[in-house]
Amino acid sequence: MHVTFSPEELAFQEQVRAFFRDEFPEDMRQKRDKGMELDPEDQVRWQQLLNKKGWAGINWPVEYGGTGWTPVQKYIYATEEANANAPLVVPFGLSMVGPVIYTFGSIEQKQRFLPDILASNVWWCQGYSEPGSGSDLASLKTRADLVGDHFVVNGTKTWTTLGQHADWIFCLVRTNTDVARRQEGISFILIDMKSPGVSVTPIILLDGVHEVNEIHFENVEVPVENLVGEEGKGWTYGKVLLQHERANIAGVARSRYRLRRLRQQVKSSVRGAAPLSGDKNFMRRLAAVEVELKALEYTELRTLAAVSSGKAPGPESSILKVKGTEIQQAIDMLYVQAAGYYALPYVPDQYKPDFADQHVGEEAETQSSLRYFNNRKASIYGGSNEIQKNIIAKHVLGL
Amino acid sequence: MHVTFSPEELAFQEQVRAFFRDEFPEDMRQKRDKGMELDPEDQVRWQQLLNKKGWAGINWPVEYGGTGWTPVQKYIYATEEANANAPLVVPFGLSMVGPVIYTFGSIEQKQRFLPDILASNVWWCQGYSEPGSGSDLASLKTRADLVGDHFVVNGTKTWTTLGQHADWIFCLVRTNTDVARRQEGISFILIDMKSPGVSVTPIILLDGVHEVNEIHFENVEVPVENLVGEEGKGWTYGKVLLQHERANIAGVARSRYRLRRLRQQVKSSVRGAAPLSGDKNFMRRLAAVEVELKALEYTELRTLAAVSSGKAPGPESSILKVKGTEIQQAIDMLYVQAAGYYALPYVPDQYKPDFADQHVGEEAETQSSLRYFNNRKASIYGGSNEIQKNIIAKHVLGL
Amino acid sequence: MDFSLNEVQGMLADSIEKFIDNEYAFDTRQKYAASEAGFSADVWNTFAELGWTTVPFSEDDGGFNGDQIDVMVMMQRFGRGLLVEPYLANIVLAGGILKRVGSAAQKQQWLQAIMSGELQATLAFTEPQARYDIANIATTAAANGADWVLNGQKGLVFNGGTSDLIIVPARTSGKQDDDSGITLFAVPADTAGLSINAYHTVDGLRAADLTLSDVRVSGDAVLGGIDDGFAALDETVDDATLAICAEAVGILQVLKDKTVEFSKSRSQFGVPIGSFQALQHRMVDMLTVCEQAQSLLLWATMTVAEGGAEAKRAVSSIKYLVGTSGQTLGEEAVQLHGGMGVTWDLDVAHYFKRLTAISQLFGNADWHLDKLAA
Amino acid sequence: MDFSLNEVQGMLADSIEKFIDNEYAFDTRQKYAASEAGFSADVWNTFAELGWTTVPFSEDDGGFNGDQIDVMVMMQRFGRGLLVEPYLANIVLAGGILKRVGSAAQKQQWLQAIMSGELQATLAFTEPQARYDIANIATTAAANGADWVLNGQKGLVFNGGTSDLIIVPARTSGKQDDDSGITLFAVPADTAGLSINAYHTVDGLRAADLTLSDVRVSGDAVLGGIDDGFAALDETVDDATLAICAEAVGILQVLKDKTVEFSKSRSQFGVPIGSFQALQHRMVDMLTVCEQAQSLLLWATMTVAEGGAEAKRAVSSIKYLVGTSGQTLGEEAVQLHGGMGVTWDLDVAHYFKRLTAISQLFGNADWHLDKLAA
Repeated sequence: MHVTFSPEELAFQEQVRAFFRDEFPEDMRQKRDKGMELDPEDQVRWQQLLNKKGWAGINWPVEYGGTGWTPVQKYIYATEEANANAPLVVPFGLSMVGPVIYTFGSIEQKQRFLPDILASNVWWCQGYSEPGSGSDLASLKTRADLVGDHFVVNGTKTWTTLGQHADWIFCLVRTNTDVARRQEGISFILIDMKSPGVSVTPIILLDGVHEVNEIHFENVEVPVENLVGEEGKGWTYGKVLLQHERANIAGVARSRYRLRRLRQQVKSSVRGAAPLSGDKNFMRRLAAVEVELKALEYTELRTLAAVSSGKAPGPESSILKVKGTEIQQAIDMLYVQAAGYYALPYVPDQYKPDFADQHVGEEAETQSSLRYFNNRKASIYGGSNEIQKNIIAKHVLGL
Repeated sequence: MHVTFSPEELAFQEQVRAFFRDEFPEDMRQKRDKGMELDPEDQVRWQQLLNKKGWAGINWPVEYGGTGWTPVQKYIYATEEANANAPLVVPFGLSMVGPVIYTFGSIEQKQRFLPDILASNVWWCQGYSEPGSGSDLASLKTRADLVGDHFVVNGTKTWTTLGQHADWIFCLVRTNTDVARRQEGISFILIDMKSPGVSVTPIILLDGVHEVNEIHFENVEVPVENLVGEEGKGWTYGKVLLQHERANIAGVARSRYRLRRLRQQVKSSVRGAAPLSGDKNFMRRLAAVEVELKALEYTELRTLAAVSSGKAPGPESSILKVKGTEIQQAIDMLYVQAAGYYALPYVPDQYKPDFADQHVGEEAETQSSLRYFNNRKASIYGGSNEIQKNIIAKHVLGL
Repeated sequence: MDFSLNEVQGMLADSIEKFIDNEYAFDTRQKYAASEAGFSADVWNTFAELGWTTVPFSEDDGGFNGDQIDVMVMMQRFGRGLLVEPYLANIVLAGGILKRVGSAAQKQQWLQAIMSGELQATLAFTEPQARYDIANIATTAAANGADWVLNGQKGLVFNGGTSDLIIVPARTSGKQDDDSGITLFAVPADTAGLSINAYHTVDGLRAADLTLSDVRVSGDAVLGGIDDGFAALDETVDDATLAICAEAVGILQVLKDKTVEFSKSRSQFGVPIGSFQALQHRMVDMLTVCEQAQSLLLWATMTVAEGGAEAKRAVSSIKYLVGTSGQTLGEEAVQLHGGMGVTWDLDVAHYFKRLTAISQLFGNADWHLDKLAA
Repeated sequence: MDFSLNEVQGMLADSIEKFIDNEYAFDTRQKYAASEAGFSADVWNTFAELGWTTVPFSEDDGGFNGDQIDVMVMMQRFGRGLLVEPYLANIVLAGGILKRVGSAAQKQQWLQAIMSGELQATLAFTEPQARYDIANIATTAAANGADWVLNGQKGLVFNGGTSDLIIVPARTSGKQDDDSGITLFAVPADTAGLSINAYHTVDGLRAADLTLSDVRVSGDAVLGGIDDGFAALDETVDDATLAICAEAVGILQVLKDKTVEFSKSRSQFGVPIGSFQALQHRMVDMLTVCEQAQSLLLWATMTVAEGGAEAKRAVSSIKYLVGTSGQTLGEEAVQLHGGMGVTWDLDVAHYFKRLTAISQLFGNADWHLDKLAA
């Protein structure tokens, strides 16, 4: 039992650090440091750089182009990625549909889709939730009726993140309504967003940002070969995907980066008689979150160590999701508290290059409340924290 | 809308203050100030003094010997009682069986029992819970079978506080098992503890104190005139009683007294480089509880004001019970934290007159953890806080 | 001791509730918030016509002779309606200074115009470096003949972009955070050297940062005594703190009610989500917070109105509660609304944002708990 | 980076678990706790025979060459069994001082006897006025020829009533709370002038207050350098803090497991209480606390064992977590057991009491959070 890195791990860490130092594009770094959103083109360019290095499929099996890294290597990578303030790759292809395809897809599907996912040639989005279904996924109503050699899809998906940029969508759809349990008769299919009958309606979130969408399907024809795995087994595949999603959603390395940056920020804060780092109350709150995060860091490592490489994490990943999002939201609130009055100004464009008016506050300040508002979703999306607790109660505690 | 007392209220306050100053016996005052339990004889003597003054039946209607006080008068009384560190009167007669008898009992029962309750001539105890029934009171199994002119009672009651001193017990018993709902067929009866077949087994609580008991009934004969109200209506009467109990259980005035004493104590604490009152963290915790308590004080006053005199409080009293016990337990923990290491010594006899060994720590210190342990019951007894939340959800929120 | 509204308060409460029910639907609120000024001039005129703008001013000043309790009655209902009109800036803040230290002439010139709705006014109560300390004032005012010349910066001036008159506390002596040495100036918004950078705030309201570069005002602009402005500033900010706490309590009650209603209508797994015990217990906690906040608000407001020794503690107590369990209630309301709770289209998100803004104003929960711990 | 037990640790863990399962039922524990000494001399002899008393001592000293990780493995299991035997007093505290600064002769005389189980020893790590500051030492030691004369008071000396040897830190120079100027003395319990007031503690263990009145010891009693005892004292108390945190984590896991099991077997309203969603979610929170505490314990112990720069932060982090969410878990375990949870007869209450005691030892959560906030 030891906490330090081995020489091999230290060498790997050096390699990862060098990569981020040398290969992460300077223009993106500047945008990120100002807290600006990256354009979709930036996201694609960055993933292509990662793919060139062979580091796009971090959790993928080697045979499909994955890295084959150990849990500790993945931990090191995530840490350095966060420390470089590099963006998370868009997860819908790499972390969601990819694992479903390489686990349950046909050889043809693997050949057709996996390389494009790794190379970010195709932008994927997710069609799970529906208006009215919420956390009760199995109540989904979108239908895919088999007509000859294609499905005809009708229905609406919602909360589809970044769907406005997507080329393809993976969906859970109902292919059979004559079933004993609602979880049966659901299939996992892949739909080209350019298909006639697909339309996208934006949903504006409480911070004023267009991030999620409703996707409408009106008699959309989908070739039968876009069905992944067996008809009616979509629920099972979807659960595997959600466990992957949950394990990634904790965001430990990001939270650590954000806490460290906050510690820096409050040392030089100009608000108040002394820097906020002299405010014992604030620093105690910060330290308390640091303790929880350190514990979660090791909980995640223990979970990863217990999971053999490539295998999907089990229901324990729900603990990571719940605690990870609680910590993220606690950090959001710390930033708001650090900002004080300057959490209030709403000037979303002021860090865009063409902004001509006067700036208000520091960027970490005026973005703090928007981030806090936006990230309330973290405990709702990806299976709400209440659903996660139900899962843990049932599958871990046996209640 | 005003917060100050009227001249009449101020005069009443002066009268109450004078009473506690002049009439609360000095020997009891000394015991209380050392944190010692009063003997049953002390309790009886004190209630008899109250009764002599006409102040035993604070919540009773005037016609049965009650005070007829306004909510504000009751508030003033409770405040002065707590400030004098006088004991709460034992509630089982005055606050529990008394209201049931004067509300639902026959004229004969009122004449027979009420004066003795006011005068503390009879020590009452409560037979509600049973082993296995817990918060699910309606599952009670103690039977009372009508045989001629008496019931034959068989079964076991538990968590009977101070039952070891009791002359009489009031019980919920099952008089009819052939019912559609479990809440039916339950009756409210009064049992003389000296009846053949009644036996008492002590239950020791986690702090080592004998406070509660199991009461066993083996073919106990109870005259039919000891049935209160209608046969089979006991559940309804019992609920009324529980609402009385809950409204009293918040203990706002006691908590305020304890917080004020703690503020005094930490000013002169000898532990640490400076008095604990200079420890901002501790004082912040204390202040946070004070805020909650001040809010509860006014929540209680608002509740009392909304309830006409003598009427039983409604389901809102559950809020008082939940929050009141949470605050009590938070105060318990503050005392433990103030005591530090001296919360640990367990020398329960050291403030008894005949204790000959060396003392350890200050009394507020060494009693702090015992009180904390003992008072964990506050959120369990009297209908657990979980049950209270169920009641509020159903009857206040309509869920 | 009595917690009931008197007859006049009851009528005031009714008329505001009726106004909101009939004329201030959420969509209307959003339209006003998005307008150029950020509020409705028509609504403000209605406020003036109904006399709501005169409530906390004495009869001698032409007011309604109300106190903090009357303002509480109003603000709690403004919170329920999520009103965007500048009652805080005009009536509580600018009006609060003028009624305390304005001369007869100054009241005649400005307070009358505020009450009639002709003049928009506000108070520059903080500076960028001050955090929550209202005495931390680096803006200077130097005597120059009969005039004063002001230099410095002010932050987060509510409705600063639409105000005709801005009351500016400036340092005329003492160290940067001394209570003494602060003087209050009434500065017309069009005074040369005063630049106003107006912006939206996250709660749908408006504010501005000010830069004062050799802003010259006459001696008539001085409100109250030279070096002696702190007491009026402090009392006015305490009143404003109580007022936004009342607004917050109104918001809490709406959020609780909407969440309970939503939980009855929203089905998941074939049953209303309100039937899930874990959510029921959390909604009970929300109710408890509402009851506790309502109670503490009454106590705090009455205590300040009656000028008791505990007035300062009272203000800090309610602000602390709003900023802690109140903020948590807001988070719970959003959480229990699920995905809907984080969308722009649902009113819940906007109540939550206003609540969050209030939590940061006039000292956050930590700031006030520190005062209570002293 | 590796969190698995090595082979030797695995065997150690197994043998302790087997011992508890076979020989340390709760009733047995209660019997030992109620006995004259407050623990079982037989069990202690078994500890010595199995070599458990030698774990954290070097091979040169005749020990097992273990480190803090090995002690963690043991203490976590002692926590699960709620053992009352004086491992903390003898091995971690007294042994911790002796192994760090004892001379060869002193180790030969005392450490050997501790390891063999012949000698009971402890450390007087605090004084009545000190609260949690181990450097706050008012007990004085004055040189008198070749001897030293000690005067003062010590509080809460674990197992002080049954110890043959008590290590007493005393001030030989400096101010009352200086780190420097502290000297460590090995004082036999039967030394003239030393009076020992032994008492029970609320967690079923034993402690004592000491009064030293002209207690005279020879120069051979000095452990380490004159004025130079703080470092050994501080490191030893850090080790002890980690050790009781490991014990606490064992307790947390037992409380969580027992609560989950109880909720499956206890019926109310015709169904197991574990089927109520509100309770389910609270038990999930308990599980989460256990996982977080286990993780942080591993990190903290490994960090101290490897002597990293973060060692002090590590100790404070785990002690803080145990004292906050750990204590809350204990309260929840009692609450969910209902009336049974507050009775003397059920083991849950006794686990909870020990957890509560641990929360107060070596600095409570506030104390340690302050260190982390610095």
